[in-house]
Amino acid sequence: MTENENVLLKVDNLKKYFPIKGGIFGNKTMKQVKAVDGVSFEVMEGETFGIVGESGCGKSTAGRTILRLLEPTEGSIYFQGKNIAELNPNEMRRLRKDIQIVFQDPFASLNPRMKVRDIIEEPLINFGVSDRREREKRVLEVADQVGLTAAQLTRFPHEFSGGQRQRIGIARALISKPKLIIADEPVSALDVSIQSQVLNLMRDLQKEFGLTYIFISHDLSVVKHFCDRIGVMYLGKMVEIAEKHSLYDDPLHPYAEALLSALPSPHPLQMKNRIILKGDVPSPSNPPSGCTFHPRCPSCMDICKTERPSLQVIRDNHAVSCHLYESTEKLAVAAGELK
Amino acid sequence: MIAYIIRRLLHTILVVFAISLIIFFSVRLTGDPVSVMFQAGEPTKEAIAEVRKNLGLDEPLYVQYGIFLKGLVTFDFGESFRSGMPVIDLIKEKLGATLALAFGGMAVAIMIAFPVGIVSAVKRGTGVDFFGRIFSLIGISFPNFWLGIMLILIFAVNLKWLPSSGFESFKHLILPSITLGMILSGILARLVRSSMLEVMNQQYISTAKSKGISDFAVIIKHAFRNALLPTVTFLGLQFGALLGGTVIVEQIFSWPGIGRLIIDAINQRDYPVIQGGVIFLAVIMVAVNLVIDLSYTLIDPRIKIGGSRS
Amino acid sequence: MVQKVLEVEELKVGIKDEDGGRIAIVNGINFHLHKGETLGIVGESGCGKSMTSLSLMGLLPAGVERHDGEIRLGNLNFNSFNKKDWRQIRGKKIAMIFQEPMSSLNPVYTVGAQINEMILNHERVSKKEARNRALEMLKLVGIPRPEQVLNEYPHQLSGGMRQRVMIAIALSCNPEVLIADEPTTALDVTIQAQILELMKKIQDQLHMSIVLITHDLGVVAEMCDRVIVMYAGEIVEESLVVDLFDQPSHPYTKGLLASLPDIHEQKEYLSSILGVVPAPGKMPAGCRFAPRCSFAHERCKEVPPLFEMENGSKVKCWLYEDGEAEVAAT
Amino acid sequence: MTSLQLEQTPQQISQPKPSLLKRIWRFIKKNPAGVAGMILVLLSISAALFSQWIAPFDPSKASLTSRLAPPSWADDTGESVFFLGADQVGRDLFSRIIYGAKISLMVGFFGVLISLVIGTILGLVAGYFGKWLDDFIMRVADIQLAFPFILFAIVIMSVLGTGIWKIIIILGLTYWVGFARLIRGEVISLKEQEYIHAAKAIGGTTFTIIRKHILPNVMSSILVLGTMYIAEFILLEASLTFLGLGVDPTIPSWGGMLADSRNYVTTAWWTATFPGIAIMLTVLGFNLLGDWLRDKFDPNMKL
Amino acid sequence: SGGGKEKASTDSSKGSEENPVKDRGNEIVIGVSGDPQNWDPIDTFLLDWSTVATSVFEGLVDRTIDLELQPGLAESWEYLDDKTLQFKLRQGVTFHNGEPFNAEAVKFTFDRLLGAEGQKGPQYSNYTSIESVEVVDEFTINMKLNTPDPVLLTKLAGYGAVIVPPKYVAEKGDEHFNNNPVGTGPFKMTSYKRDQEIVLEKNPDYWKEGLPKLDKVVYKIIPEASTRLAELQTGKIDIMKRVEVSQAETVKETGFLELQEVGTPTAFSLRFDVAKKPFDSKEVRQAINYAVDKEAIINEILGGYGKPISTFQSELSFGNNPDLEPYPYDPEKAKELLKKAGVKEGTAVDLFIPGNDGNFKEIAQAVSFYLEEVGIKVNINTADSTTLTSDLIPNAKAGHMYRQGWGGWTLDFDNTAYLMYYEGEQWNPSFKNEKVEELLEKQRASVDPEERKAIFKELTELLYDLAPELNLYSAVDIYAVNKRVQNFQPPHEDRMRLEEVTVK
Ligand SMILES: Nc1ncnc2c1ncn2[C@@H]1O[C@H](COP(=O)(O)OP(=O)(O)OP(=O)(O)O)[C@@H](O)[C@H]1O
Ligand SMILES: Nc1ncnc2c1ncn2[C@@H]1O[C@H](COP(=O)(O)OP(=O)(O)OP(=O)(O)O)[C@@H](O)[C@H]1O
Ligand SMILES: [Mg+2]
Ligand SMILES: [Mg+2]
Repeated sequence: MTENENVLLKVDNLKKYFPIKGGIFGNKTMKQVKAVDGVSFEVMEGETFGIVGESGCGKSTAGRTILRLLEPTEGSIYFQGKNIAELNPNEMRRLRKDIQIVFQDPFASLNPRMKVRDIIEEPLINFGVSDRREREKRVLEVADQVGLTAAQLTRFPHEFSGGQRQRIGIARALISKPKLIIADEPVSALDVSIQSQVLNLMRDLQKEFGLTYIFISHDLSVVKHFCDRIGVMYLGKMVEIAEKHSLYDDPLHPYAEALLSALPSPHPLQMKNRIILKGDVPSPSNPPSGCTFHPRCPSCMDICKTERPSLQVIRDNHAVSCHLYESTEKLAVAAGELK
Repeated sequence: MIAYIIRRLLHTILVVFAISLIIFFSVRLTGDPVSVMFQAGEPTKEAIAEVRKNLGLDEPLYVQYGIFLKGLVTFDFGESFRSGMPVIDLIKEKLGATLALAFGGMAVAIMIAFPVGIVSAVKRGTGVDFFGRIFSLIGISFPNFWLGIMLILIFAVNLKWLPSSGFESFKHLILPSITLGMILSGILARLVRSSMLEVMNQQYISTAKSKGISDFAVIIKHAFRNALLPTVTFLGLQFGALLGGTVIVEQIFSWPGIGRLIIDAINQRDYPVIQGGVIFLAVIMVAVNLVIDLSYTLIDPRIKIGGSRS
Repeated sequence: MVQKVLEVEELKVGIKDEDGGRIAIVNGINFHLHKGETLGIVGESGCGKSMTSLSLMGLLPAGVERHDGEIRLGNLNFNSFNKKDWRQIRGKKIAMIFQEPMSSLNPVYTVGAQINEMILNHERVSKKEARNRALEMLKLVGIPRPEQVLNEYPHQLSGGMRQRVMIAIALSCNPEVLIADEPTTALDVTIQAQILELMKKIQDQLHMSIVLITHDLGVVAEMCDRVIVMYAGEIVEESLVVDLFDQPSHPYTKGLLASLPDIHEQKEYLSSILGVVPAPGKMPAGCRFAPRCSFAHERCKEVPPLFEMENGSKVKCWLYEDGEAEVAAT
Repeated sequence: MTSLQLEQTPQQISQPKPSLLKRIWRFIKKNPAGVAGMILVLLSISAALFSQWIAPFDPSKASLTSRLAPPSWADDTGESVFFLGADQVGRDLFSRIIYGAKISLMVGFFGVLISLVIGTILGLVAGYFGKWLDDFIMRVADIQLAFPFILFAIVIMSVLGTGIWKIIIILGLTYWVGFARLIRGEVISLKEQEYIHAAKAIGGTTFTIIRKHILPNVMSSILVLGTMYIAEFILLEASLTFLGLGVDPTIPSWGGMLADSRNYVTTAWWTATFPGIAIMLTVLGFNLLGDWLRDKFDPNMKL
Repeated sequence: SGGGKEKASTDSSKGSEENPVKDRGNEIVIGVSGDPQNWDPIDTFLLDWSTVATSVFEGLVDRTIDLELQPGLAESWEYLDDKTLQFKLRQGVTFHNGEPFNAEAVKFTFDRLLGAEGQKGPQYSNYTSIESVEVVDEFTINMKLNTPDPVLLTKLAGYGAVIVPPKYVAEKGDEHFNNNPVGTGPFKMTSYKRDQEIVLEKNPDYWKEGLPKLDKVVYKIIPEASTRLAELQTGKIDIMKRVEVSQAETVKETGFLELQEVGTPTAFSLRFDVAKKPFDSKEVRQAINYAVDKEAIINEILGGYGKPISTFQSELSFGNNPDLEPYPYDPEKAKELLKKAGVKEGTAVDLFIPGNDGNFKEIAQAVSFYLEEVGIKVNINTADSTTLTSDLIPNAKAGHMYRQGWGGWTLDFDNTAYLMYYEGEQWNPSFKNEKVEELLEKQRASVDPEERKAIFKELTELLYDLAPELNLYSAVDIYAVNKRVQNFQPPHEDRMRLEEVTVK
C-alpha cells in the first residue's frame, strides 16, 4: 500500500473496562472486565479492516466503543484527525452521520414495531433532513441499492427473512452517507447461501460509495474473503495485525496459527495437521498474567508468564505481539506507525 | 455477601426513615385522636385540650417527631393512646395470629395455584388449561369481603362444617385461609403457568426427556424446580403484604391480626399504634425480601448474592 | 454387508394448520445408518433437520407430529411404541446432544446429578456405582479435574466443557446411535476443533453410529462418511462425503458449496443461491428448489424422483433423469 | 453490480383467504378464554355506554314504597316492574346495575390511566437512566408499598375530600408502583437490545429513543397490566366501600351496592347477588382478556 | 314499637330449627362488636367498655336496667350542704382479689381519677366538680364539691367513678390493671385476649345474695355483623349485640332465636351548619323538618326500630319535652316556607354522612329523596366516620348538613345541649343563640330537678322553633338471644346486666 493513503480512523491505546460493582454502597468497583485492553490500529480510507477473534475477546466492545455507544475507559479515537473521544454528546451524535454500524443479529437490531420505511428513514430525521419528500426520495434510493422494493417498505421486520433484514440494517446505516461502517458480524447469523448475498452486496456498496469498513467476524474464511487487513484479537488485546495474505500464508502469533488450523477443512481429503489448543478462553475479568495467551500456548516460554509482550512490526505490514519474535526484532514500533 | 446485606440494611433504614416521616405527618392530617376518645363523654373544649396536653399532642410537631424518632432507634414505638399498652407489645400479641393467617393463605394459594399452574402450562391450549385458568380466576373475581361472607354462609351456617370466626384452633384457620388463598392463587397460578411455559421451552427440558425419564419427573424435577424462582419472589412480596394487608379478611373472620390492629388504630387515630405498626410492617417486608433474595442462592445456584447472575 | 442400525422410511412430520389440515415440515424422507458410521445431514436453516432428528427420539414439540413412515432401530419398530417403550430406548439405545451447550444442562442440578439421572434411569445400579460411572464418563470426555466437576453446577463451566458434559450424559448408557444436532455451532472454532476431535475419538472407542446434523459443510467434510442434503423438508442428495465435495450433483448442493468463501482462492464475489427457503405450507408445486434454481426448466413443475447415479449417490433432480437409473421411492 | 433479484417472502405467495365467518369461528376455537373475556368486557362496556337506553328506570329514583321489592316480571296489574328486584331505598336494581357499569368502568379506566401514566414515566426514567434516579424511584416505590393503602386513602380523602374522583386518584396514586416496576424491568432488558444501540448509532437523542423505540415496545405489557388492574380496581372500589371509604350511596357503583347490602343476603338476596354477579363477570372478563393479551404478546411475562 | 313490614320475605335456610347449643352448661357466650382495649375505667369512654365492665366494676351509685338511680356500693347518701355530699358505704364487700372495699378505696379511686393519671384520660373532665373526697370513717366519706352539679349523682353511676382496688392498682401498676381489671362486680374477669374474647367468671363472694346465677360469661369480639349473626345461627354465641335492621327478619325466622329491642338515649339528627346559606334562615331549617317524612323512614328503613324525636334527645333523656311533637310531614308547608325564604327550586346542598353505616346511607338517600320533592337537591358525601367527627364537623367542613348521633350518657339534656349549642364547643361549629346559652347556664346552676325541668321545657321549645337540626329518630338497639337464655333484658345504654340471667 502506498504512503499517501489517507488514514480515516486511528485508534490509540483504546481501553474499555466494565466495572463489577460491589461494596456497601454498591459504588465500589470490585473487579473489572477488561473487555478491550489497550488496542491500537489504523484504518485507511476505502479499505476493509477485519477484526477476528473468539467469542468474548472484545470485538464488539471495540466496535461499539469506537462509535461511543460505549464510553471508552481510556485512549483516543481519531476520525479524520479529530479525537472523537473528546466530543460532547451532541457533537458525537452529529458525527454518527459519518460512522455507522451494522449489527450481528438481524432479528434483534430492528425495532419490531416500526415499519421498514420508518426504520430506514430514521437517521435522516435525526440528522436534520426536514424535507419529507427529500427523505422519501433518499429512502427509495437506498432501498433500491440494497435490493428492497418499494412495496416491501411498508412491512414490518418480522415479515422478512434474515438476509433481507440484514439488508434493511445496511440500508439504515447507508442512508446518512457515512464514510465508515462498522460491521459487527453482519453475516454470522445467516446461512451460507444468504451470507454470500450479503457479502456481495456490501462489496458492491463499498465500490460504489468508496466506503471504509471495519469488519468484525469470528469466521476466518469470511474475513479472508472480505478484508484487506486483519487484526487478530485475544482477550481484549490485538495480538497480530497484518495484511491478509501475509497473515493467512504465514501467521506469526501461535494463537493466530492455532485459529487458522482449527478451521474445518473445506474438503474431506484435505486433512491437515491440527493444532488443538488446550483449555478455554480465560475470563476477561481475571486475565492470566504476562501474555494472556500463555496458559494455552503450545510454545509458551518462561518470560510469557510474567511479561506482557508489545505489538511490534516484524515485516512489512505485519505486526505481532509475542515474545517469540522479540529476540529477532528489537524494534518496537507503535502500531500507529504501522503501514 | 456481608457487604450486600449491610447495603440492604442501609437501604432499609433509609426507607424506614422516610416512612416514619411521611406516616408521622400524614396521620396528623387525618383528624384528631382526642375527640375520638370521647365516644359518649363530655368533651368540652377544656377537657379536650387537657387530654391533648397530657398526650403530648400540644407540642410543636417537630418536637413530637423528634421524640418519636428517638423512641424508634430503641424500638420503642411509644404507647397506644387507646389501650395504654406499649405498641411493641400489641404487635407481639398479634404476631402469632397474623403469621398463622399469612402462612395459611399462602398454603391454600400454593395448593391451588401450583397444580393448576403446572397442569395449565403442560396442557397449554387444551380444555384443562381453559378450566384451570377460569377456576383460578374465580378467586380474584370477587371482592374479598364477599367471598368471606359467602364462605361463612355456606360452610359455617348451612353446612355447619367449620367455625365462622375466631382464632382458636386449626379449624378456625381454614375459612380465612381459603378466602385469602383464593385471591392469591389467581395471580400465583398465572405466574406459575407463565414461568412453566418459559421453562418448558428450554433446551434442558429436551435433554431431560432425551434421557428417557418419566414425564412427571421432567415436569416436576426439571421444569418446576426452575420455574420456582419467580414464584418465590412473588410469594415473598406477597408475604409482606399479607402481614398487613389482610384487614378485610381479619375483620370478617374476627381474626386478631396486625392488619386489624392498624386499621382500628387508624379509625381511632391512635397515632403511636399506626406509626409503630406501619414501620414494623415496612421492616418485615424488607426483611422478608432480603431473606428471599438470600434464599435464591439455594434455589438457583447461578445466583450469587451481591453480584449478578453469571 | 455392513449392518444397518437405523432405518427411516417415508418419514413425514407435520403440523396442523388452522383448518385441521396438515402442513408438512418433513416430507417423506428415507435414509439409513450403518453401524459405526457417521451420517451427516446438512441443509439451510428451517429445512427440517432438527425435526427429523427429534422424531427419531420421539421428542417432537407439541403441535408437531410424525404422521407417516417407519423408523426401525435394529429390530425395534418405533411405530409400535407406547410412552414407556420410548422412555426405555431414549438414552439407552439412542441418545442426543443439542446445539446450545449453554442451555442444554439444567442449571439447578450438579453435573454429577445430571449424569447419574441418566444412568439410574436405565440401569439397575447403586448410587455409588452410578457415581463411579459418571466419573468415568467425565474422564472419557476429557474433562480436567473430573471429581470436582461432578459436584459443580453447569454455570461454573465454559461452553466447551458443558458440551463435553452433554456428550458424557449421552454416552453414559452406551447407546447404539448418537444424534448430534449442531453440536458445535455455538462454539468457537478452537473449541469446535476440540469437540470434533473428541467425538471422533469416542466413536472409534465405542463403535457408535452418529447422525451429525449441521449446516457447516466444513464440519461435514471433517466428520462424516456419508451425507444427506436436505432442502425444504426433503432429501435432495445423498452421497459419500468425498463424492459430495468432488462432484456435487444437485444444483442446490452445488450452490451451497460455491457460496462458501474459500480460504485458498481469492474471488471478488461469492456466488450465491438467490431467494430463501420457502416456509412450510407455502411450498411450490413440483421441484421445491425450482424457484431458486438457475437450471430450472419445464420439467421441474413435476416432483422429481430420487435418481441413483453411477457412484451410488442419489439426486432428486430432473437433470439426472437421462442415463441414470431411477430409484424407487420406497 | 451483481443482480439483486427480489426475494420471495412467504407472504407473497397468496392463498385464498377463508371466509370471514370461518375465520371468526377459528379464532373462537383457538382462544375460547380470550373470546369469553372479550364478550364479558364488551357487555359491560356497552352497558356503561348505553345505560340511558338500556335501563328501564331512573337509577336514583328512590321510593320507600318499593323498598326491597323482590324480582318479578310483572305485578298484579300486569305492568312490568323491577325485574331484578328493588334495593334498600326502592330503586330498580337492574337499572342501577346497568348504570353501575359506568361507575365501575370509570374507576377502572381512569384509575388505571393515572397509575399507568405515572408508573410508565417513572419506570421509563428509572430503567433507562438507572443509577441514582433508579435507586431513588425504586425507594419511593418501596415506601409507597409499605404505606398502608387504607391509611393512604384516608389521608387523601381528608386532604382532597371524598367522591368517585378521589377514589380514582387514590387508586392511581397507589398502583403506579406496579407499572413502574414492570416497565423498569422491561426497559432494563430492552436497553440492551441491539436496536436500541442501533437507534443511538443513527444519531437518535435520548428522547427519540425512548419515544420511538422503548415506549412502543413496552406498550403490550402496559396494556396487559392495565387490563388486569382494571379488574383489580373494580374490586378495590368495593372493598373501600366495605371499609366505609367508598363513594356516595346515590352513585350506583357495584361495589357500593354489594358492600351496603351484604347484611341483606339472607333476607333480600337479590340486593347483593346481582351486583355481585355483575362484578364477578366483569372482573373475570377483564382478567381473561388480560390473560389472553399476555399470552398473545408474551406468554412468559411475569405478571 | 318494632316489627317492620314483612315484605322482605325470604327463602333462606329455615333448615334446622333445632337449637344448636346443646351442652354449654351454666354459661353464656355473647357476641359483641368491639373491644375497648383498655379496662381501666378512667381511660375509657367507650360503650364497648361498659357492655363488659358493668359486670366487673361497681360505683357508689348504681343505675338499674331501667335507668333509675339506686344505691350501689354506697348504701345511702345525702347533701350535707350545697357542696358536700356524704356517702354511707356498704360493708362486707370485697374486691375480686380479696381486698376489702372501704372508704380508703373510694378515696383512692377519686384521687386517682382527679389526679395526674386520670387527667390523661377522657373521664376526668366529667368529675371536675368534685374538689376532694374525705374519709370520715371506714365506711363513710364526704365528697367536697367546688360547684353545685345537678347531674353529679348520675355521673357517679358512670364509667369513671367505679371503685377500683387501691392495693392492687398500686402494686401491679396501671399497665397491668389495664389488662386485668379487678372490681367488686358480680363477675370477675379471668381472661382477656385482646380483640378476641373476654372471659368473666362468677364472683362467689358477690354482695347481692344468690347472684349472679351464671357461672361464666364469655364475650367474643366479632366486628362484622354478618359474621356475628352466623355465629349466633350456628350456636357459637347465645346473645348477639348490635343486630342490624336488615338482619332482624332472619333472626325472627329462626326458631331458637328471639329478637329483643330496647330504646336507647342515642338520637340521630342531620345537623345544619347554620353559618351556611340557606341554612342561616330559620324558615329554611323548619322547611326541611317539614319536608322529610320521619315516620316513613323509621317504619320503612329502620323496620320500626327507631323512635321519633322532636329535639336532639331521646325520650330517656332528662329534659325531654313530651309535649313537643316532631315536625309533621308536610311538603306543601315546606315548599311554602322555602319560597318565603327565597330558596330557589333546585338549590343544592351538601350532606355528610359516615361511610361505614350502611343503614344510615339508606336514610340519607331517603332524606335526599324527600328534599328533592320540595326542590332541594342533596349531594350526599360519605366520609370516614372518624374524619367526620374529629375533623370535618369541628372545623365546619362538613357541608350544609351532617349526620350526628349523640347519646348524652348522663341521660340528661345538659350534656347534649351544652356541647351542641354552646358557642365554641367542639361539635358546635356555628350555632349561636344568646337565649339558649343563658338557659344552659341557668340549668347548670341548679340542683333542683323541677326547676331544671322547667328550664329545659323552655329550652326545648326554643330549640324546636330554631330547628338547628333535622331530628330523625332515637335509636332502638336490637339484640338477638338464643332461647336457652332466660331473664336477659337488653340494656338501654349498652351496659349489660347479667346477674339475673339464667340458662335453660
Ligand atoms: N455491558 C457489559 N458489562 C460487562 N461486561 C461486558 C459488557 N459487554 C461486554 N462485556 C464483556 O466484555 C467481554 C467482551 O465482549 P464482546 O461482546 O466485546 O466480545 P465479542 O468478541 O464481540 O464476542 P462475540 O463473538 O460473542 O460477540 C466479554 O467477556 C463480555 O462478557
Ligand atoms: N414447534 C414447532 N411448531 C411448528 N413449526 C415448527 C416448530 N418447530 C419448528 N417448526 C418449523 O419446522 C421447520 C423445520 O424446522 P427445524 O427446526 O427442523 O429446522 P432446522 O433445519 O433444524 O433449522 P436450524 O438450522 O435453524 O436449526 C421450520 O420451518 C420451522 O419453522
Ligand atoms: Mg460480538
Ligand atoms: Mg435445528
